Amino acid sequence: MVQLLTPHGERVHHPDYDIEPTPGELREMYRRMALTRRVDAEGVTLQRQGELGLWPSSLGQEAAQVGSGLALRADDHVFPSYRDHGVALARQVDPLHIFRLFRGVSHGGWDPAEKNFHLYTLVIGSQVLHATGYAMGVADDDADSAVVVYFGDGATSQGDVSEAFNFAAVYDAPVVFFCQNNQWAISQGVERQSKVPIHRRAAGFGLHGVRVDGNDVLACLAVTRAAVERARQGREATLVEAFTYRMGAHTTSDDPTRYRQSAELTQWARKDPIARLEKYLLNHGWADADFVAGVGEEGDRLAQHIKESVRTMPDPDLTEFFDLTYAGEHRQVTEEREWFKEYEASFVEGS
Amino acid sequence: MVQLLTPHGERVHHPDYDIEPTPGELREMYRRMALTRRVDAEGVTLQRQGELGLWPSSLGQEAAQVGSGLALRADDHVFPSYRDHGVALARQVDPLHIFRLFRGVSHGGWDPAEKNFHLYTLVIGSQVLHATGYAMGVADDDADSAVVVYFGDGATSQGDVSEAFNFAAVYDAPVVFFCQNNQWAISQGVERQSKVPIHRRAAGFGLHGVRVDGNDVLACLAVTRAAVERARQGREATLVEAFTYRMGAHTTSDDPTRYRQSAELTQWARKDPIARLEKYLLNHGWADADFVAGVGEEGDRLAQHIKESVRTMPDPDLTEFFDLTYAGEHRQVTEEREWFKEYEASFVEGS
Amino acid sequence: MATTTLAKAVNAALRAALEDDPKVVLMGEDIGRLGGVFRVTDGLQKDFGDHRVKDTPLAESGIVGTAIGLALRGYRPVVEIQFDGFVFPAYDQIVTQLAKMRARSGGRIALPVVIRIPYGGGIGAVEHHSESPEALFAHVAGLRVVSPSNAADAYTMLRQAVAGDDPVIYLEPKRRYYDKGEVDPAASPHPLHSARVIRLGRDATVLAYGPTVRTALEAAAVAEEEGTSVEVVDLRSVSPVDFDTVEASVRRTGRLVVVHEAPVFFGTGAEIAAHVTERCFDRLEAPVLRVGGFHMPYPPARTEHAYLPDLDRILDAVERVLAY
Amino acid sequence: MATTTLAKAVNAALRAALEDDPKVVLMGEDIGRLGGVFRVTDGLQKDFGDHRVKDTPLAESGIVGTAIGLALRGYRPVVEIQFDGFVFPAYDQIVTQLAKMRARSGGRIALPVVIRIPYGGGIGAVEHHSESPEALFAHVAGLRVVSPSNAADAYTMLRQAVAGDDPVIYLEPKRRYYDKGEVDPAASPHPLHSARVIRLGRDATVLAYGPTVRTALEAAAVAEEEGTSVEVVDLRSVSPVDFDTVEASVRRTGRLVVVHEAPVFFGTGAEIAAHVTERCFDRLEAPVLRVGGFHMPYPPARTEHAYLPDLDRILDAVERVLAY
Ligand SMILES: Cc1ncc(C[n+]2csc(CCOP(=O)(O)OP(=O)(O)O)c2C)c(N)n1
Ligand SMILES: Cc1ncc(C[n+]2csc(CCOP(=O)(O)OP(=O)(O)O)c2C)c(N)n1
Ligand SMILES: [Mg+2]
Ligand SMILES: [Mg+2]
Repeated sequence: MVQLLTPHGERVHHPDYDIEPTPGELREMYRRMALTRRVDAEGVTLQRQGELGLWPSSLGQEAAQVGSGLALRADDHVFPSYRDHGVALARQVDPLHIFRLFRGVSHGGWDPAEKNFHLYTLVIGSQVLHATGYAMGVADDDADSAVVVYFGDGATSQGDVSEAFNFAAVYDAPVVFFCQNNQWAISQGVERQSKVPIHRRAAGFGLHGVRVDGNDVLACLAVTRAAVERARQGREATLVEAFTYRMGAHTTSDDPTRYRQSAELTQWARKDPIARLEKYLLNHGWADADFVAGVGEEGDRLAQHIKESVRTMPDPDLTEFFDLTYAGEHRQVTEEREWFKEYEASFVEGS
Repeated sequence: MVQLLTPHGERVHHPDYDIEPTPGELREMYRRMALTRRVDAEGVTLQRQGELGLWPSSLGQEAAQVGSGLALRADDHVFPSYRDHGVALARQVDPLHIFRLFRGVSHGGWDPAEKNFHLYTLVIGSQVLHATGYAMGVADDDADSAVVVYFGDGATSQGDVSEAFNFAAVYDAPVVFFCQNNQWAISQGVERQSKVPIHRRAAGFGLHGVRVDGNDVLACLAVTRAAVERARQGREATLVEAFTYRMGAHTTSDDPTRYRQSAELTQWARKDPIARLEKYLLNHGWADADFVAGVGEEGDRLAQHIKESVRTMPDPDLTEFFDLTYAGEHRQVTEEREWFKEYEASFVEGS
Repeated sequence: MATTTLAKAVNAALRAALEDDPKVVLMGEDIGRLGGVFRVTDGLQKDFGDHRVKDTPLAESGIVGTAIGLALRGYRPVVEIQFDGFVFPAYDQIVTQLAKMRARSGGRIALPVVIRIPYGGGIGAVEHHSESPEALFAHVAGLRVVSPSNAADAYTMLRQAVAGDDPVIYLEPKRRYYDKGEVDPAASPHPLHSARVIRLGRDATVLAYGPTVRTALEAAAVAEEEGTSVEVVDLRSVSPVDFDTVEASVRRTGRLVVVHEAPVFFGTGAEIAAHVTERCFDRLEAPVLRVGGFHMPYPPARTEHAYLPDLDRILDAVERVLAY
Repeated sequence: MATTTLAKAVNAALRAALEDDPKVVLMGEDIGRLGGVFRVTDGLQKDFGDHRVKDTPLAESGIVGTAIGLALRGYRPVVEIQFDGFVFPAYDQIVTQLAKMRARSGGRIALPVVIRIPYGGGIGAVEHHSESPEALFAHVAGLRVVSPSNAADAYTMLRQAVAGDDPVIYLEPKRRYYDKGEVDPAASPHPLHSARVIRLGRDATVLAYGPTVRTALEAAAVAEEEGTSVEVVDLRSVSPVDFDTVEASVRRTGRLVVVHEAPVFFGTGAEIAAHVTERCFDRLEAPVLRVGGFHMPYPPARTEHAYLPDLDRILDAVERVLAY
């Protein structure tokens, strides 16, 4: 397992994956992780307050998401799953998009092209094939962008994910398969998804496979950067297994006390990704209490903005949705839309 | 690649997979392979004569099929694909069943329980999950049978096959995944299905993986026997890649001259599975020309029997099929069946 | 068992099936310690062990494919698909294998596999968690497709589905999971394939199943206040359809409205309307009207109240068949 | 181009699309050197290279899933599924992703993916090679579902499907692959979604699409000899359905018979019958009758002549609507 920063905030070295970020870069990593955590907490709160239908928490996975997200260029393309708020923040995607989805006012109507950040995908594993196809297109274009796709340990059981591994290998597609093994797929421990460590699956398909400490933002950055370079230059695909932990419930609908022990949480809390970077920064004098407090305040402001925006998000009218299904005209849609409009209007008249 | 008998009919040894069949056993292997080849040739002929709709030839794969088939006990269960005539003959399944299927009078209506030989499956890869589930049931029953499932190199690309590998590993199912890598999936060479040798896929799922010379009946027997024992005793699953070659067309509908070179065939013809066992038997005096001729005559008699039976197979009446769909009554079926009977009768009356 | 929720009735039926027949096994994602995301299998793994109540890898094709294998071995698997929108990875195994294997074998093989799917909308969920795929199964020969609308049916229909020798798609109306009703395990059940007239009426028949049955009953009650006598039929089984019961009702009332959550286009209502019209052409005072979902992906939660057929939409259709 | 077969018309349309738009790519099993099992893509890989005509691994979900990715990258993939019965491993990608992604994105993303499927029976094939899955796609919003019945339509409809920005399930009637017809690439085409009256008649309308159109025309010719004037409508598009054209015909003739190979139960005929009856209730002299496959898995080849709707079955239905 590749590690560059221990849980105690000590820097260790690795023969293949060493990087030396500047203090400024390190602070930026810290900032994005802290903002991710704050935004995520706001998601949980807003759901509890009834403002959101659901919230899948990214708590504990900030290093994996931000570290890998920061390894990318603007022209690289990201295919997220549904818990990848940290990747979104690393890509500077407006978090409100994500809140719209979980509030139930859209299914994720942001423009993927804007930040090269595709829509969240809820059917486990589907996006892994889309990313692979996209990467095949990148290769056909002779472009040197890379594609990174995010999915969980549970997703590795889906046939689609294996098919994607195989297509990527067979077509030499420049894709990085970034698996956040957070040890759980709802209530199922990872041993229910794979008998052997997940990164080992790579070799059987002809991919590179590597396991990285998913709570170590430096290692996640380094390993993803290497994988992205391999994709870019060698047209070789990599499976990264980021070994991390889902500190929260699966989603706000879940009750993890039914299936896991608090001891496990305590143990993983000691490996917290933000705390360890904070220690590292403070120990080296690359950041001080003011900096930490400043990031905290920025997070609070962002959370406040989100809260206010979410609370005032207007409910959409169903009428808008009739015309989103097809690019061209579809007679049944037209007929139903017209009927619906008249039907709705009849209430207004009647009232 | 495990090999016990070279293309020249010389016996070689292998540290892990050595077996010493008696001359009688060797002759029986030869016999089943030769009968398989003869029956298969009859299939091709009958199709050309318009007696069958289609025939997928097993030519060249006799060692893989007969060797693995003979490794099993009567209570072991086989899930074949659609080209596994040699496995059927090794299990003493009546070949007429297979001819009924390819004549188009049934979809394969034999009783799987009779010889523990499941129906042929045409949707690539589906049966690999069925076999795995069956093996899970064997384990739940605390029985010590094993399950062997057959599929091709092309099938390994299907998500279902990867899912089956994973279920087998996770549930410790006593199953042997027997992949006949015959180098082709219709017109696609195996490099289109996998960037790396197929047996390597095993390790990534936590299975044993082994490549065997699929044209060497001894090696196929030995490797399958070991895999079956591992399943039986250790509840561990194995992926066997039998490296062989499809000497014929994909099916009688196919024209392989469009996509492969005759040089390849010439090269593989030198590795013929039957010729090498014949040499081995003759060289050691364990069989003589009379024996070989006798087997040839037996094959001709069997082929003759098949030809006559096939030609006189009555066409079924559609009426029979209405009641095969459900075990219980289904109102739409009843209604349609009654309508159809009346409708058919109206012609008889009217004529 | 007296009064209980629909979800608990399903749990009771599973428990009773596990007790009565050692060959019954449950399979699905998170059905063990968690008891399923709706707690429908709560307590069953604890009491029957993890061989009889199998938590599975996250792979629906794998679940159904191995369930078929277990059925071939003599087991009676009851599979849980976590949400309606997640059944499609298993669609190939269901359509090409589960549905066809009996016919393929010349009627020799029985495949007693039940696939339980919490389905339908109205719970404020995200995408893929509110769909109604029944028509996509009913068109496929070899499957039975049923949906209870209340706790008592949930219990008896699941017992019947598990006991039968055919594959059954068992659709659980998730927004009715907490509706309560009387369940009497000893009551002699109606046949699994039968529809039931659950409210008598003279002027028009409203046919519904699963989650829309309650809405149909509410609409009938409102209609009564307004002087219209509406008969309500709970279809219960989508494949087969018990046309005897449906036609008898239509012959009495002369008017039919079919209600379901699934999109109208190519939906269950189409088959009902086509068949009933063929059989009752001269008795129909008005064309059969269909009330259902629109031809669009199920929309975001905050619009679903407008998407789902509600009391007003049903009453509107009843008015239209009456005014015809 | 003059007279050519339906299969060659498809080939010509693919060639023209590849020539006209560098973003068009073909994907599928064996479509390259082999030219597909029906030789429909013959010669295209040779002329356009293996990046534009991609032989794929044997994995339908992978093919459609990566085609979606290619479409997101700006390509216009045209996917070949080898046979109707093998589309189901891709069903999840088609239904939950391809069909829904545009709506999911708020209408931002276009997914111009065409999925070509040789479909239907009558060629004496083994299991899974003779199916008609159109209803299973038409019920799903976000897809267009079309099927040409002749060479000219095969050409123009495929060009339109590839040029459009919506996903299209393009169903090729495989038993008509070798039927010949005039193809004029320069002719101004009818809209992709339009039905066409291809034979005028007075007494009854027979509606068909894909492989059954020729049978319907043959039936109409025989009926004429017997003194019955049958109008024939080629539906061409199953989603959307061009009800304007269908209803106009029914208003003229007062009687409708719908013919398709797919099972009748929950099939296309149900939607047509339900909708037409709703719109033309007072003009119908008889209930709409449906002629199609039975509710059973497609049977073995030596019984398919009895399974498939043929001239006699159509004439029988025409007689019944006339005698009503
Ligand atoms: C095809 C499919 N099946 C089931 C589900 C329900 N489901 C949502 S999340 C989840 C667990 C996913 O686990 P993992 O892949 O490890 O990702 P994580 O939630 O841990 O980030 C399940 C079963 C789904 N969304 N899609
Ligand atoms: C799901 C599915 N897709 C496509 C096909 C069509 N098809 C039949 S055989 C075949 C090739 C199979 O190759 P392989 O698995 O190597 O087996 P082999 O024919 O070589 O024995 C294909 C593509 C099919 N039967 N099922
Ligand atoms: Mg996880
Ligand atoms: Mg092969």
